[in-house]
Amino acid sequence: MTFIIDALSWVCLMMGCFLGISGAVGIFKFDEFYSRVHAASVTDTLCVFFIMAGLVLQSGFTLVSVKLIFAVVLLWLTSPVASHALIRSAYHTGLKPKLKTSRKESAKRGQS
Amino acid sequence: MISLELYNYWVVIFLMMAGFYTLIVSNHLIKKIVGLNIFQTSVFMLYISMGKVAGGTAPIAAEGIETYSNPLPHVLILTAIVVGIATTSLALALVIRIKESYGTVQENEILELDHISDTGPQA
Amino acid sequence: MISEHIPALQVVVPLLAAPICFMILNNRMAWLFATLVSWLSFAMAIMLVMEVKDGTVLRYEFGGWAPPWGIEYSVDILNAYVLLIVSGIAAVVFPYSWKSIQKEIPESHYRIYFTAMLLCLAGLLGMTITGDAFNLFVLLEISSLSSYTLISLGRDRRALTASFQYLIMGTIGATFILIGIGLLYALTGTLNMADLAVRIPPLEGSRTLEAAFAFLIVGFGLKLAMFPLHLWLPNAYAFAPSAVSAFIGSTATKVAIYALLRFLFTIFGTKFSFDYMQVHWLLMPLAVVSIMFASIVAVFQDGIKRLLAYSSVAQIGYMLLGISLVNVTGLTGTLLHLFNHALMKGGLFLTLGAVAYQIGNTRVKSVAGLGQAMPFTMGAFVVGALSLIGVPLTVGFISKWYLILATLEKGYWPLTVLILISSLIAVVYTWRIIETAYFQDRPADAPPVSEAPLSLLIPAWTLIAANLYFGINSSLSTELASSAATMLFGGNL
Amino acid sequence: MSSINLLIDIVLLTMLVFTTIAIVRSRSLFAIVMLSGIYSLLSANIFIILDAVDVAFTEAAVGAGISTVLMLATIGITGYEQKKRRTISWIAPMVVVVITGAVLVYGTLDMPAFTDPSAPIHQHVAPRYINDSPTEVGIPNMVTSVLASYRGYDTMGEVIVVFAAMIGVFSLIGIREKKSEPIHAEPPARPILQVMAKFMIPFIILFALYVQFHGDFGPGGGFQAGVIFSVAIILYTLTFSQQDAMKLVPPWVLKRLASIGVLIYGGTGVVSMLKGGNFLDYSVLAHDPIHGQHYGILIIEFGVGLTVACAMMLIFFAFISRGDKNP
Repeated sequence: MTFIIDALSWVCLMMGCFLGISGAVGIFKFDEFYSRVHAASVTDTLCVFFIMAGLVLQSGFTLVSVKLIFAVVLLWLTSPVASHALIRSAYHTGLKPKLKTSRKESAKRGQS
Repeated sequence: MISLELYNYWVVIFLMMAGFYTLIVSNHLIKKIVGLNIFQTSVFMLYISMGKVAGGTAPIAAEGIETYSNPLPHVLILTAIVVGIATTSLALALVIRIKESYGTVQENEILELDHISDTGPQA
Repeated sequence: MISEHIPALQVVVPLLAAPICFMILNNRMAWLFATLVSWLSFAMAIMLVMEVKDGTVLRYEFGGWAPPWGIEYSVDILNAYVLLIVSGIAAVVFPYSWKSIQKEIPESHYRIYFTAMLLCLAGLLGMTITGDAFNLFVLLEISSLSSYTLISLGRDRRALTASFQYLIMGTIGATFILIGIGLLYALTGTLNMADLAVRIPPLEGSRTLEAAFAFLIVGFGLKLAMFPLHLWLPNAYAFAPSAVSAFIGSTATKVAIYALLRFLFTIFGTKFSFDYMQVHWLLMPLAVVSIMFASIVAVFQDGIKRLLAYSSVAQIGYMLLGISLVNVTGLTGTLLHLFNHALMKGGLFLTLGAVAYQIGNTRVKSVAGLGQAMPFTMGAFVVGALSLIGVPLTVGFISKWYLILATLEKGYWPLTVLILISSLIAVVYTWRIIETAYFQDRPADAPPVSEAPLSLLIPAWTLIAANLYFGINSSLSTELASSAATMLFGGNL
Repeated sequence: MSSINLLIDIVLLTMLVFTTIAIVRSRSLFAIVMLSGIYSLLSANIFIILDAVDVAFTEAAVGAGISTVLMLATIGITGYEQKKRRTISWIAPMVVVVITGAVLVYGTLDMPAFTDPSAPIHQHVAPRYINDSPTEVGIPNMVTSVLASYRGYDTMGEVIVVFAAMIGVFSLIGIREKKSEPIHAEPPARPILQVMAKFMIPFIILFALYVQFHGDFGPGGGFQAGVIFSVAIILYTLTFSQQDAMKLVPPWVLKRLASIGVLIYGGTGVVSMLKGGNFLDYSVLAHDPIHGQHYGILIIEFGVGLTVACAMMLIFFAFISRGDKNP
């Protein structure tokens, strides 16, 4: 039983770490502000969930788990809103997203 | 006798000196304040490093725990952090006033303006 | 019952009076309240001096926890003496403030002014009285933060930059002190000063102790404006409101010197500080340079307040010189100069405040003809200037006399000459002002001036009269200073 | 220190070093301010690794929270970019810094090894706090008992420092009350933020209360609670408007309350003095010394929380009200 729980929690933790790291890679890879925020904020939510889930499995049915679940719920609410606020203020200060369209698409548009 | 046993202190000292350097060399008043913050925070880390005991836990009494880290540095640093934010907020308020009356927050420009008023009429 | 609590009340009363003062809506009431508190703390300081005069040491344990676990106040003859200076100056400056700030500070800021003054007073008193190294840091920050506020209240915009510069340098100093205290704590496991004094001597030779010593010296050096670290002082004193210059100029650096003395003599001990670290060979050249340099710079100043500020740097040099001679006479000279310099600079800044009240500024040129127009104010200034020079029958003479005796005792006659030369320079820079005031006519186009109001003159003359009184009858200050000096050198009273 | 902790410690220290270097080299003020917030958060993590949970809590709330907010408000007024300056000599500062650092490193050479339990720092005063405070003061969190009782006077000084800073900020940039109608009649709507803020604020306040009254048992106490409480109001101000927030908590009330908080702390000391103990000796407050300590700590922590919360809000209002004037 403990082995299964341990294994599950490790899988969760690994998933969380993967998502977190991929978000970080995204921040570095993308060349433009909005894509970067997108990469970070999308992965962030699930990353938090997986890591917290792994930790909840580790700590079992205790007060600590309750606190962790609270943290997850609050983070789920706040972190997308934080990203929203970030992008919103960037947009209002005049940073325009780069809307590059590929040649194929523009060709299509030209035909129609 | 020089060993890696003291690595934590040395890294903290490096951070401290980086903050101190920023504080002295910066021309921009806000960057000076940031340097000051880094300097102070590193001093806090020095204190907390001194309070750590191998195998200890946070100094909150609980069943079955024998070793605790030293609580006194924690108390001192709590106080020092508060002093730090107090100083920072006062410094920032001063910066705002300086900006309003000089129109700049670059130290060299302020000094030039002061020099002009030193030679001109004095209030 | 109340008397046993006096060491605590000495600081707690002004400390708690500050928020009360901030809540009082009426400006005049706030002023009366603050003045009352300052007189009360002066009275308590006198009581403390009376109690410790014979060498007893009063101890007060906060929270009922015995030191070194709890925080302790300990009052001996040295800090009672400094308490007397600080609260005495406060008791004169507070009543003076009301009239003086009316032309220098917007009315909306009166309450803030008195609150900050009370905080500054409490912080300085606390730094002096405390027997706990970390508590000293906390109270140092209280006094520093409130003095940054007070300096920034000056009318000129340069008050802001002066305050900012003071804030940066003062915080560096405080952080250095924090590092030094931390290293001491790491070495000994205690923060109580008396306990530190017991535990440090066996550690002689420890590099950590040497580093702690260096950081504390530099930290306090910044706070007391030791020569190359004095850059914050001239502008801070020059652009602060007059009453603030008088208060901070005559107390803040004194308390920092007291703290330095406490660390050098009591905590590290004379053996470590002077025999092992040889700190007097650092202090002496710095003292000499600061006396000469600051005196000469003072000669070329346009503003009288800035002139006096540079003169303060020079006077701090005298105090350091007294320490660096490492004998009882020299230290007595230092301690006397703490007292005497507070009296003369306090008096001079207060008279300048009266000048600023009447003519709006304090440039050397602007005082032309004031000798006739404001005879009492300028008369006070002349007496204060004489005291600054060190003319017999004033307090300045007494402390310089002790310093000269100490240099002769040691056989350092070049230092004797130096003191005499710098006194001559003091004649030069004060003469410029006196000459302008008495022997030049007021420009024809200048508006007529009259004598300053009594509420400014009485406090100013109180300090000036004290200059004369303690210059003629110096037994009280000399007695206290020499027994404090003997105590610091570990002798019996 | 266990090896995993060691590893985390080293990783965090490395990140700190990189952050610091980035701060030293960066020109953009916005980046510098954000990096200094990151620096604070990282150092809070270090504090956790080194067992200082209370300190970590405070550093995260203050260093990364309040101080970053205040700095952002300031650079909003002063401008985001540093101008190119004439080359100032960096040699003299570098020499000063290197000498200072060398003295410190020299000083550490004789220090006992990091985490050595036999170091003198752990021998003299600290054992009593660790062994006896749970019975003498009667609360498990030793940091709280040292902070509030053994060294309660220092903490009173700390509250006064906050009060002094509030006085200073107030004197310098006071709060500008806008009597006329705001120039932008209708601020751009921010429905998502406002709904979320309305939802979050009760939780934040609840958390502040928890931290306030649970400080005896876990990390936390009046200072942290005060900061968190003020964060709730700061959030409200940022998502709605300053006028709304100042209608909710008018500055004149905050001013009184901040003073009252200090007086509650000092008053506790005075009461214990009147009851025959020394200043801040809580043992005399009740028949049983332990109960007395409990009451005393509860009351003074409340005073701390009150002053800190009000002072932080006032300071924030002052900064924000300046910002609106010159956009």
